[in-house]
Amino acid sequence: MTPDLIYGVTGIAVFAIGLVGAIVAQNRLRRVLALKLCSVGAGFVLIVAAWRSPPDAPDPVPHALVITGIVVMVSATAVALALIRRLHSLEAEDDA
Amino acid sequence: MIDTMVIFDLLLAVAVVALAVASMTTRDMFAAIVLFVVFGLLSALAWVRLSAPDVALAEAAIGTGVTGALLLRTLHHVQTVERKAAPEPLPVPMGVQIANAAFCGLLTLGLAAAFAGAPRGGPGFDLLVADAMSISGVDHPVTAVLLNFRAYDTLMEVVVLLAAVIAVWQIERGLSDAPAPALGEVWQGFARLTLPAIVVVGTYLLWVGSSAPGGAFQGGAVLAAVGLLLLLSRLYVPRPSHRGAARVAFVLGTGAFAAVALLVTGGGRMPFEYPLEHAKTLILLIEGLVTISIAVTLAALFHGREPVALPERAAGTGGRDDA
Amino acid sequence: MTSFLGGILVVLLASVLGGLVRVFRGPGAADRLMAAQLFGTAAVAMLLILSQVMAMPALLDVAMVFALLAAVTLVAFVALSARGRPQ
Amino acid sequence: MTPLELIAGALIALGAVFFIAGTVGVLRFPDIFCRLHALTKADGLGLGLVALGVGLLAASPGAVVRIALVWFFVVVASATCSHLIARHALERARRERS
Repeated sequence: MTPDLIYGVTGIAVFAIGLVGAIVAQNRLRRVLALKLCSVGAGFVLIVAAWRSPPDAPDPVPHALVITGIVVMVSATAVALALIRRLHSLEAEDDA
Repeated sequence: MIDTMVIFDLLLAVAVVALAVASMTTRDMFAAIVLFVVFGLLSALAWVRLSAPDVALAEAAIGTGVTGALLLRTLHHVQTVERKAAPEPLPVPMGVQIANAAFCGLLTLGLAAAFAGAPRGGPGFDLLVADAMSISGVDHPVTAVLLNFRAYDTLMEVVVLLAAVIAVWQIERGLSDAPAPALGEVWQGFARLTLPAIVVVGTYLLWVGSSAPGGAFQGGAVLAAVGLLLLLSRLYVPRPSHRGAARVAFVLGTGAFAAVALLVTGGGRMPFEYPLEHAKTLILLIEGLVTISIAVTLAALFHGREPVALPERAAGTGGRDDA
Repeated sequence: MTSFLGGILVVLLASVLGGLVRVFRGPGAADRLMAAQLFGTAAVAMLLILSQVMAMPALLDVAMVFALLAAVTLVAFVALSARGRPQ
Repeated sequence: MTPLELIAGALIALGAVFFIAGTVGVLRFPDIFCRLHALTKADGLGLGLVALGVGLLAASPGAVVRIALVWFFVVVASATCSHLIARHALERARRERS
């Protein structure tokens, strides 16, 4: 039982949960949350790929990729959330 | 004797999965966001266990801190702007449900098969990076990859942030008309003490990035946290006249990065091929400016709307009344 | 020593995970927040111990950021839910 | 195991005990203000003891300084955050009563 196996399985599970959530959820906010879970799951798998058995010298390239992914994800999340807020305001105006 | 660290890893893994499930299934959206923040902290801990402290820093600061604040702000907006008749969710046909389940199952199985089939712990890029470290200009491999070996990726990443803030400014326009939250005197003392301290920590992370985990993104996110606190407590209120400075700050990082990348081609080099004797200076210059851009951009993404004085709303912007 | 500290880590993690039951049960937003705060502090403690177990002093910086971010998110939670629901 | 390690281990274990006590308090105490009381004990004392223990084991003076800074910040922040949470709960309770 090495950390890479444990967390690799974790990553795949988190990705699957996020995927199901993104499809099943009716609430828009929860859908964004689900996509974020997917990205964390993918991050787990990439970081596991970078893990080396004496754990002091991991592969830095996947680490850099995941950092890039995190920043891209926060940009996408911000745009999605702005759309949600705008859509909600427009719907509220339509109701009135 | 069983290694206690293996037990810790297993418990952490189970907790991460359980929290992911919980944040998807909890009815209360506020609880779901709290659970998501805890989930983010736990994943960062797991990434620390996989000896990826840089990624743990980025996930804790950007993926959890800033994202959590963004989600909360949206939840707050959705809850305060009330709709008269919330539409009933449409029932999903059985066929669609089965198709969805099959799609999710197949995709997950594919990922699992790829994971099981891929060689783990094998040599990747680590040997190449270790060989090239001496010409990178910095001592920390992840920073070397981000700012030198794969600098074009990082440039595109900064461009994505820029695109996001442009989009968000277009989607929402107008001044914030929410009143300042009453946080009390204790909070004000705390803000006076900690806001400068957080600035110091952010700058430290940027500076330490050349030799240890840290760097532009982590430092920028910590500085953005200062912006978030200022915006939340209305100690700073964006005005239409501040837009010029904000735009300069948004573009600063991308512009400097691209300019350096192109200007080094002067001596017959490729773009992004920094001259060895100036590599560290150039990387620190880029990182410093990119940090400013990231901090301002993330704070602007949180604020969400371009501060334009809309005629019908311009009157109701009394903000600074908690000072 | 590593094995002992590992045991402490397991105990700490198990304990705060138990505390998370408060997030589900609520009843108010304040109760949920409190569990999250306990969790943030415990995560800082776990990082401090991990920095010793894994011999990575850089984890102290991670602990610092955790501490800062836990405080910032908490203030955001309070500020955004304080004036949240109209009466 | 050196005597120093023994002392550090004991301190860390004691810190963990305070965290357990804090969790039990957060779960079992009847209302929010009692729970906050339990929480702050875990925050201040638990983390303080763990930080002291890890500080004894730390190799470099720089690490000790950073551990002290982390602890100091958490104490200040958790006090403020607890105050904010209590304030929030009190306002909510008042609003509901009126």
